[in-house]
Amino acid sequence: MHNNKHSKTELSLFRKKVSEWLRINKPKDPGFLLPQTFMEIGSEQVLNFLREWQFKLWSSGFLGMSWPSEFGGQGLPPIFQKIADEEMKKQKVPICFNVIGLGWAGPLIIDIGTEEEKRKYLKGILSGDDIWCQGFSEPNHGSDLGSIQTKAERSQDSYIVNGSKIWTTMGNFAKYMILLARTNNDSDRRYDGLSFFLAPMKIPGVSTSPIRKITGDYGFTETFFTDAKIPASTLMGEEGHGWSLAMKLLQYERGAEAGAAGGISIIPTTVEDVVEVAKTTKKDGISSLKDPITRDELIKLLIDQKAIYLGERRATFNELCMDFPNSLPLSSKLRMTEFSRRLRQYALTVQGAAAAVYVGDKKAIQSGFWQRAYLNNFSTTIGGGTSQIQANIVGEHVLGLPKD
Amino acid sequence: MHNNKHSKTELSLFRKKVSEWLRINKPKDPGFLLPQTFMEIGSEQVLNFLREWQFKLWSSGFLGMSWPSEFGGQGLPPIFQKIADEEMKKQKVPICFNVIGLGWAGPLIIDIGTEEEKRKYLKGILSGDDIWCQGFSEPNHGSDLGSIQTKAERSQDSYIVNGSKIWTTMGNFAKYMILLARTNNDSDRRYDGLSFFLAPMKIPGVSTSPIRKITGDYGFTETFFTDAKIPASTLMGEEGHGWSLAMKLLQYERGAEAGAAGGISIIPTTVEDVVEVAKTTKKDGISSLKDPITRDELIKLLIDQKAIYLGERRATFNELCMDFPNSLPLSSKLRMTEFSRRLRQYALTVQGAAAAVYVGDKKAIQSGFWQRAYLNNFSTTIGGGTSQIQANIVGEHVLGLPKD
Amino acid sequence: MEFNNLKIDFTEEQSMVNASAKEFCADNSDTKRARQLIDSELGFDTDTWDEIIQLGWTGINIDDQYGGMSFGISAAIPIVEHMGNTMMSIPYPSHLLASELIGRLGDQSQKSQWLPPLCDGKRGTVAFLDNEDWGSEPQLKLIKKNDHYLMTGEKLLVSDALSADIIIVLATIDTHPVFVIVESHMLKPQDLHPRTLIDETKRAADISLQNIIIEETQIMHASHEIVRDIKLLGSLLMAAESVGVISITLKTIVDYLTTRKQFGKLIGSYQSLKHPTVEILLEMDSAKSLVYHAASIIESGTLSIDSQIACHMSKAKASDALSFAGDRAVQFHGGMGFTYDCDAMLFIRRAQWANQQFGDPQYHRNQLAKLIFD
Amino acid sequence: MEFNNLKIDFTEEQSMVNASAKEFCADNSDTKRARQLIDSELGFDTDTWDEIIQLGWTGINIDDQYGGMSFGISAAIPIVEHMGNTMMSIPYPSHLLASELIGRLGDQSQKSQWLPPLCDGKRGTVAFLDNEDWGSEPQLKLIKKNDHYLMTGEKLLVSDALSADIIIVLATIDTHPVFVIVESHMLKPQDLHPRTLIDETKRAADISLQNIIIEETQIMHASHEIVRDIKLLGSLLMAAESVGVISITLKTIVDYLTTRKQFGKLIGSYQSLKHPTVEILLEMDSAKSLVYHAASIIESGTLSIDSQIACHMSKAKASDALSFAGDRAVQFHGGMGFTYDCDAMLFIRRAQWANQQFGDPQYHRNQLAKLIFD
Repeated sequence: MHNNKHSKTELSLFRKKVSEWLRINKPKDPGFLLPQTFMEIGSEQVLNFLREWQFKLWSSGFLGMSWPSEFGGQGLPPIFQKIADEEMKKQKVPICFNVIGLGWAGPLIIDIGTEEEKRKYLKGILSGDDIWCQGFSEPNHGSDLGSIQTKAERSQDSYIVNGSKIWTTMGNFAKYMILLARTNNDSDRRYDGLSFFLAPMKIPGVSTSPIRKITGDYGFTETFFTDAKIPASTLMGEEGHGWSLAMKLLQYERGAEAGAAGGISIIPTTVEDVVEVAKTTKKDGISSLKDPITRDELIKLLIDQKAIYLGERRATFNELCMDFPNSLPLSSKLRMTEFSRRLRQYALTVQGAAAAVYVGDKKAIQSGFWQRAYLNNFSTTIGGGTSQIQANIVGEHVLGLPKD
Repeated sequence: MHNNKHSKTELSLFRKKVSEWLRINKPKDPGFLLPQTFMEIGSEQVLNFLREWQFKLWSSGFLGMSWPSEFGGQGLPPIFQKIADEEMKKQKVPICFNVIGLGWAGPLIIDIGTEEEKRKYLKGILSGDDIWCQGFSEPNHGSDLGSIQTKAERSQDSYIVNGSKIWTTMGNFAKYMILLARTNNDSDRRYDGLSFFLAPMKIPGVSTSPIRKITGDYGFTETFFTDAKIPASTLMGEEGHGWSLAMKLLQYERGAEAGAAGGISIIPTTVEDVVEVAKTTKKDGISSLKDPITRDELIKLLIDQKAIYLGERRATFNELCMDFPNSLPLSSKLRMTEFSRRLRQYALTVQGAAAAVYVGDKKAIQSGFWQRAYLNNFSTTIGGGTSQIQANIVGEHVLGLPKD
Repeated sequence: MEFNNLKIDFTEEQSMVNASAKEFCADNSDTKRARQLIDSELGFDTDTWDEIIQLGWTGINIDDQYGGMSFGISAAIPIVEHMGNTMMSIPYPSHLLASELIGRLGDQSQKSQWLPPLCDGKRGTVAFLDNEDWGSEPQLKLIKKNDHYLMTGEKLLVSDALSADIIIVLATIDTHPVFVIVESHMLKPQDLHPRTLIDETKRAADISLQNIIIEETQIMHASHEIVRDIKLLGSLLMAAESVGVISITLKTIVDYLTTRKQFGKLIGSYQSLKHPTVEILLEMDSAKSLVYHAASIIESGTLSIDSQIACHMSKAKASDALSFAGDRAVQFHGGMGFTYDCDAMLFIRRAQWANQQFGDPQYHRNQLAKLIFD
Repeated sequence: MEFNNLKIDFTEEQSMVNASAKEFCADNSDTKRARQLIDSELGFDTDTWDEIIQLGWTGINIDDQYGGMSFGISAAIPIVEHMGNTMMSIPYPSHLLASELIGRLGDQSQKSQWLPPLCDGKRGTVAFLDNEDWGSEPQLKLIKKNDHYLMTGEKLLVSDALSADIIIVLATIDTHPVFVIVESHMLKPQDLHPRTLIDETKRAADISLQNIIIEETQIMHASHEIVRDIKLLGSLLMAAESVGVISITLKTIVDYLTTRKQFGKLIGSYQSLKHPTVEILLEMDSAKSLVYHAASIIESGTLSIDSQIACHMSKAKASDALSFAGDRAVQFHGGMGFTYDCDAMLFIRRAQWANQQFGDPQYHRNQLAKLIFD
């Protein structure tokens, strides 16, 4: 699993191979709008399509390449998966939908799981047979994990779980949940009273109720636990270590090199995409791309987009980040999600009267992709700490401004 | 002093007369940049110029027209002064600089002053001989009058004043100050422990220190009281009634009809003025007024300016203000001062490279008027409650949002 | 550049209408009712329409000699605003525009033929678009054929086309603009293609026109000015409705901000929510002032420069303000705002619809620049 | 539209220079010192200039065959940024641009003649403007007269003209652009007209040129491309300086927000101050990333499209960010911010200077649109 030196030739041959394979095997337009993120899987039809695609990727050897070969991976250096992911991004293939498994549960199991856990879970994650979901957020508690109320009480070789979770992506489809629940009610132990479980979903006492999103689609559920009995063996790490494991998950988000199985989990939208839209629309009878105001707005967006990309690169040079250390990584979410909101909203303005239609309209530009993308974007400016909270975090932790 | 019905003919004849007079008597360009407000009088030269102009206006019968004829006025209905003021605005004549006297102290003295006070003060206010200033704000206490610390202690037929005031406009020139000072230290009486004085400035124990403004000019002072002994007879109203008298002053701000002596106290800046600038400048070799981005920005400003003017009119129809009563008047300061900031800042952008010069530069567009105007504008978005505080006021008092 | 028409009047008629409109809309609509009507074919309740007829509002702008109230279209502004304020989606603005167009442009016999039924509640609408660009020139052509014309082509995104009895189609004869009065029964049902709108409470359809025979009596010969004016009146109605929508959006936000707590405090106490909410208020106030100014000065004949400016400004400001309000409404409701059940969904979707109707803010500012600077 | 050059390098040279520039600027400048220099004629301290010579930075971008360090102008970016960050106003950017221009455009003998003295500390500057429009074409004409040329006319707002030993004047011969190397002693003192700048720490003058005799050896025949490139490099230097100024502006705001109390709380705890301050940080970060990207890719020859894009973007973003930062710095200091004694004064005035230098953000975006969309 170490990053052996592979020759440049070998890597570039591999890139060629995966690029070629993707060109041939990239799925055809299924006739319905594909999701940009795994939070947008609202129907069995979409799920089955993505499941098939993930299976094909994996069985052809382009997913989980750096995972251990005895559990469905290939034991290759992460650089291979990284190359495969880059090519997938480039060719805008569909997402690998089983995100919580591929990017969070899987790496954690590889990191600290037992042999048995690895055998039980890993292959199903890669093949897409076993769908995973996440149970962190709770109703009325926003994203403050310290106020989690769902209880898991030890009873012999089980835990009895009671409470509810919200914003469970694919909760209705999932076989397993990574669950944070309270195993200690001591009010002084807001964080270290939490424990981390690989909880089964298809058991008595667990039910889900779909949440309809602003887009009109489904994709999230609310999940209810009523005396749900889960084996004590599903506890990961020790009791009370849930918070630290949850924090550990964040590092896997950095991709294959950090242990994730790979695949792309999000179809990004770029200014270039909006420029393509502008090429097809008109303002006062002339091409939108000839309209000075549209041009100015698109250039503003291009500048900000380029600054985002460059920021990731600049962050790797300590000397170029001395004035306000940590500014770039800590502001990244705020910057990217708010940029994306602006971009997607503007993508509608560019459409003229066509902005008024929606997914399902036969003449909609790109099947209504941008309308849905704009509305869906709020999941990113709200979820995981609203932009308002993000601004506080940056102000307080980067600039040292006082708390509210 | 009642608003007798004067015939339309009479009024329009008067309008003609004043317009004619102003055309002939409007002062010629003095060779230095005139102030837009009375807060910008930083030199004797400017002061003398304005003093002369006010004297000329008054002695020709176009100032204080509705004030009692026995004290320098003419006892005419306020409509005449209103017409004169409108014409002054139209012809953009210089301001009547003695603002605190004309608009605040004078009307208050007419309202509640004794015969002797009227005789002593009113004529000097109108002629410009006696300059008045205001002593409300104090260092470190922003605009919260409740926290005024300057003390006035009764000692026989005098009060002994100690403390300091800040942002005293023309403090160095003024003969009198309307002074709010604390006559009762009881901490429960933050507001009704205050008293209102017509305090002399040219007495022992009163000194001023000029404050240099961001513009580089002077105009304000800090005023220090050290055992300054002022006659008890300068107390207006009763002891402890200072706060309510200060509030009373606000109503006079509505102009001649509310008792003010008249004259214009501020040279407003309008989008039309900036359009005139744009006519003389170029972008990429073509007239700025042909540049689509400049046009769009100017139109945005014109829309907002028109909405401001129209808002004043709409506010007079209760039925058109039912959804959010008081919204228009309570948001007026925030709206106008922030609009003006945007406008003046944009006036610089329109100038191209000429934006980089300042008052004193021989080639500066309009002698650097806009550069100074932009910087001076901060006195309005900061003074009298910052825009941030204004937004809180609107949020809490119009929308009913909770306090911070 | 003269620019000082600052007239706002609020006539007795408007005052009267305003009071009854407020009551009527509150009685007949709210967001719950608007949601119920999403699944209906026409998107509105015909009983409500019947009540509007009873109130005389279907003819509010029509001359009394044709059975109307002769109040002028300005009197309808408060009605449309209150409809927005209660999210009542009903083809009333479309209807007003159709009757206004005939009243302004029709000849004696056209007025006699069409205005009385419109007063009585036949529903009208106007079909403008040949493509998705509100700034484009009309293109649909009428071809002379013996003693009549043939109309063949397509009109896009016609508001309320499905529920309209009378559709007035913007077309051209030899590049000259004309408005053609078409009765819906002249079209085959399959020629109306309902569009799927982002604002699910609204309805619009494309109309395929296949060799429709048009008699001279159906044709109103138009000028550039009347085409401009009728679009401007459409803009003004849309702006008035938007002002109402912003107002309900604002109330919905304020309700949430004054009841929801986070980190132990009512979230409305956070300035990052409080101040943008104040900004919505200020922008709504601006839009409303502009709308009632426009309503105070629009002429029954060709619109003056002042009126054109007022209509353009109203639409530019109202659309921008609503786009901002809708966007913030979702954001400020947090997780709740991301659900279909939260009313912010209705507002943000309406904002997208309103923004482009009759041209977006940039279009109107461009027109203003031409009027004011050139 | 290809748009994926995302290179950022930080070379050893830059790293070394960065460290010493930080120390040097901190030792030799701060806002107090900047205020002291306001009243001086030249606006800077010649001792400081001498130290810059000692450090070799006057020749940092000059080929070693002429006595320079051969590091390329990119290596000077951190120096200029630190100068901004300590409000050190010194004619270093002007000097860099002048020597860079000769290095790029001069022939062998011109380089031999001018680059060594520039290395040794003679100060250079470039005179661009014929009017107040940075987007205009060069106009000043050279008229052939026997074996030399006569130059008559005017150059406006030439940075650091008063302290420069060598002024390179953008002019034309038969509409072809040329740069003319003029030694300051060729001008009469009364031909230099100092301008009164809004940024009192900067210096610029108009230059009257009255029948100045120009020899062929003083003329560098230019192309549209080199004129463009040298302006772009000027834009980049201005952007780098601005990034430094934003940074000190931000620190000044943060200092005030973490010490000043109002209504019993540190004012930095109010989101209406905290969040815009964060916005300044984010915008500065964007500008800085763009600047160091540009510094990583600019060529010693004709600038590639990527480099042009990078320079334009740097200036557009940095100027907008500084304008915002300067404006907010004054506002957030409250009454104190309105005084001349508050350092926010320095920053807001610098912002007005920086905004227009080498073209304002709108100008640069317009150029970008042409490069990218046309």
